[in-house]
Amino acid sequence: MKKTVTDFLLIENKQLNKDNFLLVLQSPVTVSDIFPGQFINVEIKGSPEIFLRRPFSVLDVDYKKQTISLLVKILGRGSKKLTEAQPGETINAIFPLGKSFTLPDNKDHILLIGGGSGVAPMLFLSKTCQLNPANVTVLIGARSVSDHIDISEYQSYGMFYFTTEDGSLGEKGYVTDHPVFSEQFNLYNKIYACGPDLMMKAIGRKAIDEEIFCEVSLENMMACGFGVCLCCVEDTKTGHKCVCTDGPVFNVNDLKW
Amino acid sequence: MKKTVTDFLLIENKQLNKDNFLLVLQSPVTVSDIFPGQFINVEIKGSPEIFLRRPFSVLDVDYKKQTISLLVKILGRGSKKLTEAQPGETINAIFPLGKSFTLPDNKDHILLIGGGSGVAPMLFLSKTCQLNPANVTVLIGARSVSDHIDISEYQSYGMFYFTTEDGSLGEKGYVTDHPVFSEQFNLYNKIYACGPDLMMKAIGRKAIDEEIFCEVSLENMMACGFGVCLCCVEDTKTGHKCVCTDGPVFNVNDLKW
Amino acid sequence: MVNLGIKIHELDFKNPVLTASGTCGFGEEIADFFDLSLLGGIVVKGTTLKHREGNAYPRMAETPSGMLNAVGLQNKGVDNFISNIYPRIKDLETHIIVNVNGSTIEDYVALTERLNELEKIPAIELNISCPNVKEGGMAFGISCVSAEAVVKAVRKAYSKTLIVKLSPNVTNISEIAKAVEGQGADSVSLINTLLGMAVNAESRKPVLSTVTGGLSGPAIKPIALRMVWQVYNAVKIPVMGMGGIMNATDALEFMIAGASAIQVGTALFIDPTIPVKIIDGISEYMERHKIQSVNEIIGSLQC
Amino acid sequence: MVNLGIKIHELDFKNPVLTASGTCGFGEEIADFFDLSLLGGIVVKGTTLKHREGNAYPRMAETPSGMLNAVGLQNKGVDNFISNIYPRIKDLETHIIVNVNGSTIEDYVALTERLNELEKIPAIELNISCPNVKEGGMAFGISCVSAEAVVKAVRKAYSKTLIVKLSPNVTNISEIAKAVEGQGADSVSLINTLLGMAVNAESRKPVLSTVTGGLSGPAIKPIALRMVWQVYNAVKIPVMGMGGIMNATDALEFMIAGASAIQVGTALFIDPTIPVKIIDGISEYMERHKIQSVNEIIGSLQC
Ligand SMILES: Cc1cc2nc3c(=O)[nH]c(=O)nc-3n(C[C@H](O)[C@H](O)[C@H](O)COP(=O)(O)OP(=O)(O)OC[C@H]3O[C@@H](n4cnc5c(N)ncnc54)[C@H](O)[C@@H]3O)c2cc1C
Ligand SMILES: Cc1cc2nc3c(=O)[nH]c(=O)nc-3n(C[C@H](O)[C@H](O)[C@H](O)COP(=O)(O)OP(=O)(O)OC[C@H]3O[C@@H](n4cnc5c(N)ncnc54)[C@H](O)[C@@H]3O)c2cc1C
Ligand SMILES: Cc1cc2nc3c(=O)[nH]c(=O)nc-3n(C[C@H](O)[C@H](O)[C@H](O)COP(=O)(O)O)c2cc1C
Ligand SMILES: Cc1cc2nc3c(=O)[nH]c(=O)nc-3n(C[C@H](O)[C@H](O)[C@H](O)COP(=O)(O)O)c2cc1C
Ligand code: FES
Ligand code: FES
Repeated sequence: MKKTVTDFLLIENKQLNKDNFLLVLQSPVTVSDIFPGQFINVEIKGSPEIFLRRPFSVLDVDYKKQTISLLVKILGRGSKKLTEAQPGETINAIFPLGKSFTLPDNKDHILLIGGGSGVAPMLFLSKTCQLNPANVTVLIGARSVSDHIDISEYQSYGMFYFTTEDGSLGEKGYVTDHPVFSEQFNLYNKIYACGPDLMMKAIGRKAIDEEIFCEVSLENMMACGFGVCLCCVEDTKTGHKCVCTDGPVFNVNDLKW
Repeated sequence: MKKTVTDFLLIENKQLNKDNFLLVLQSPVTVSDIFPGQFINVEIKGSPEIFLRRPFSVLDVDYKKQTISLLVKILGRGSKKLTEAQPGETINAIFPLGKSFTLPDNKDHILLIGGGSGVAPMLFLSKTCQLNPANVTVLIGARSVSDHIDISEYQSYGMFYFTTEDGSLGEKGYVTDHPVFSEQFNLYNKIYACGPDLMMKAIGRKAIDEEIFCEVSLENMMACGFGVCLCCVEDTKTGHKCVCTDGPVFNVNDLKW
Repeated sequence: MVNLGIKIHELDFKNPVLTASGTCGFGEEIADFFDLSLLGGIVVKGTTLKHREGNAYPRMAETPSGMLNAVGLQNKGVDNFISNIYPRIKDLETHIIVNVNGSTIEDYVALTERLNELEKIPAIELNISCPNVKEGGMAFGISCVSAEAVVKAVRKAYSKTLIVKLSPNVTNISEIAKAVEGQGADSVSLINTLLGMAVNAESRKPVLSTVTGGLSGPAIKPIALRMVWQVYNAVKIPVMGMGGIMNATDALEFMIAGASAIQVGTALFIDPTIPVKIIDGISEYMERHKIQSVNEIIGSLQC
Repeated sequence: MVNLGIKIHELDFKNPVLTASGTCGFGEEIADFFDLSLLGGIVVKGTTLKHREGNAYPRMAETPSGMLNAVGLQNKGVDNFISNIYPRIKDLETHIIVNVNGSTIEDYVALTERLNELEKIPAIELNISCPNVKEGGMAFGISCVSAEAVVKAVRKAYSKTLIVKLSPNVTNISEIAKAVEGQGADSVSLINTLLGMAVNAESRKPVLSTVTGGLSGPAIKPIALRMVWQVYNAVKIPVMGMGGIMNATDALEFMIAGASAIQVGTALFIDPTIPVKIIDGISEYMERHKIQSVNEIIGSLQC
């Protein structure tokens, strides 16, 4: 669909745990063709310190209800302010933005790895690709069980595994410490990841080494989100590419990792 | 009392008519000795366009309940935003600021003239001076009856007269068109005024001509409100004076009117 | 109906609202948001003779009411512009102006000569004020001598409307404006970004890969407005104003201070439809103030 | 306990947080809000040899994340300072620094000589950067030649700590800083306000009586930070940084970029207790980062 600047209506703002919120936005315009990895760029009002919009990955779309949901993790002033918005408020956003993940097909065995708010596009991907759940493995990392978000809604789309840094849920350590990653990596023919830089680099490098298809979604800082400012660039093998338009999803083979 | 930077609790925000709101602020510190003409300098959050505080005259003080009330008229972005505040919100203000009117005593016959939000210090004065109501005349000007605020709470402190530009309440025209002003001015030995510049100048000049004591409360634009920036100056016979500390109340004989 | 048309040198603009270089790509990137033919003009991305990768990431820092950028003129070079982009945008019904950059006078001239051949490019904006490149850029724009030299050389190579974009990082911008007017510039545009910096106190590192970058957005509006007014009073050629314009009121302030046209930059990142809102807002203002032609507003400051 | 003490030339400050000239009166005006002895120092209102009425009202315009002022050095002159104000503030347990202004070099010198006699004034801040006066002021601070001349003359007349306050309205602030260092300045403070302007679009008039005024507040922080960093790298004398500091993080950014001390200006209008919050915030930061002495922070930018 065409990019638009749209006034959404915030219809739900649910605190999932200490730092994570689920926001559901009702669209006044018809929402169509939104794919996992795409994002929307949200205006955050009410603070003189916030000048630019903030990009958020689409967590889910309900085409019937014409809603888009976001997973917002409090990191700084913008995300904090956004989570204080009340249902009934208008939230202006530019959408849809960015390129999506390459959707797998039913011959594929896929591994989705999400860390922090990077879980959002992974959950959306698990739901969108509609594969045999046995062929979909989702590995989710968090600091602690209290940072972990409830994924029961997505449970049926794949097999879920967890790591926490303190061992309070699933395997103790990082996602890269989990056997799914350390021992079974080459059982998959497509790897998808979104999360902190270090995590994505570790995954990407392993995928490159083992010559497995791997796409990651980057979160470079953006000014515009639609390809005009050239601020969000990632240094790729073919030069500086805009994360907002050439990405945020990149094949790790194209990156200088 | 000492000036402080205080977090008040907004306990009431009542829309009086289209543009006027009554705000009641609960003080966490003991409020004492606030006099008519004094003001508080309010921080207005939530808009990147509002950098400075906005001064508002004290409309009333309840020393028992430790509350201060303000009459806020929507004029621009700051006043607009302030009137959107919800009871329960914190409102930060610096107070008390400025010098008050010279209080009349019970030998005096006083005329109080208020225009627009300038009504606030006039009502507070009528209540504070506790004179024989027969000696207190209050003349209030507004654009139309719909801009006029209900003064019934103050009715017993004096005799009230009204003008409206469209004649929808009281005399048609400006306060200066009212017989109290045009015909009975010299029945009073003390005149007090607050309102638009032109109104105050007309009143002040007449008082100077007829050699009647007259004090006006000015509303020059302020940056600090407590005497450090020297932005709010009024050109007086003894040089530039700060409206925030030497005023806002001035005897018209000291002004270059 | 009010008349929004203005003239820069011999070039007629349907209205005084353009989008600023480096903030609107080649126009195409914002075509989803509104009909580009509504614009007075589009000043496309800074172009150089050769392909440039620009500076390393991070290139951006948010600041109070503004932002710093350190893009460093990333672009694919003039050949790519001529072969791939120009054919796609040349028939847009608005003026396409190319922002011209170089490290040496020879670069500027060589690039200009190429652009001079393009029928549907009626004007160039000579950028002698980019603060984000190591060589050339702002260095040309901060002294009268070097500004004169580059404008003189480019003027010989360019026969159409020559707009020179000035740097605000100078003691006396009027002098520079007069210097470039003296060498045949048809118009000056100002301001480019102010040199600024951001520090991350926790890591004790600069936020930008280049340490310093260019400040833009509403934060700089008062400085831009002052410079437009100073330059308007110093030169006879028309002035294009920019710097922090977010809405029609801002745009009108620049025109009242002396700008014949204005450019919208950073505001596009906040809302790419702002130029259209500005055009509508100017019309509304003119109707309210019973002003027939927008030209009556230009330089109408009473002081 | 962390050590907040810093040194400017031979003068020890209990902490690096001062209040800026023209924004804190003579200290007395803010004494209601906190104990002034908590401050590293107070730079009092700009003082001149003779009484000055300053500019006409309006003198102020609110701008995005900042404000313009056009006060024009309103003050009662040095005699009044010495007879009426000095006796009242001289025993405050913090350094009182007088901000010195003149229209001619002779004025600066005559004023300095008077201040040199005052035992409890350990330093002056020579303001060669006021943008709001018709004569002198910023004119001295925008060329090396005139900056050198005034500093040279004042240096002869003043035996204590001489801080020179620089104007940001220049092409190359490092050059000016080096020039005044060469004439014996003990420290430089920067930045003074940037020259800006505000227009009322409805009335088509300037907002300020003087048309242009000085821009201050968070809007200018990125520019101030860049200049402090440039000057720190150009001179050996200590730098006092200011421009838009609103909180401890801002203050730390300036110190990391090279400021030995910082001054809080416009922020006082928003909240006069900010200096105390900054002092506390710097301590908290040092504890968190296990930094013993605040001197370790100065110029610690890694780039
Ligand atoms: C394509 C994309 C998709 C995203 N999806 C999500 C999402 O689904 N959920 C979610 O919670 N967040 C997401 N983010 C991140 C989000 O946009 C904000 O960057 C984040 O919320 C921090 O903003 P803030 O205003 O709270 O932090 P700020 O106050 O601006 O900054 C706090 C700290 O974080 C750093 N920082 C800010 N933004 C970034 C960034 N993008 N990269 C690295 N460091 C940064 C700052 O330098 C600062 O140190 C996404 C970002 C991108 C680019
Ligand atoms: C001592 C004092 C007491 C005051 N008491 C009250 C009161 O009791 N009730 C009340 O409603 N208001 C009062 N005011 C006015 C109030 O402080 C604000 O100025 C007013 O609300 C406008 O602010 P704004 O942000 O809404 O307007 P802005 O958006 O800042 O400005 C809107 C327009 O009004 C003009 N303007 C703003 N402030 C002033 C001013 N002070 N003088 C002249 N023009 C101005 C601006 O130039 C602009 O054109 C008082 C002001 C002072 C100085
Ligand atoms: C991200 C970014 C990139 C820019 N690139 C260019 C450029 O290539 N050439 C140029 O002349 N100006 C460039 N500019 C400057 C703008 O065109 C404009 O002069 C400046 O940003 C001030 O206007 P604004 O505050 O409206 O953005 C750029 C500005 C930004 C923010
Ligand atoms: C209202 C006002 C008055 C000022 N007066 C003076 C002055 O008399 N002398 C001086 O050197 N600087 C003066 N300044 C400049 C400040 O000291 C400071 O350099 C500048 O405002 C930048 O810092 P800030 O952004 O923290 O305010 C004044 C600033 C303001 C806002
Ligand atoms: S954020 Fe502007 S180009 Fe990507
Ligand atoms: S408002 Fe600052 S001195 Fe009056």
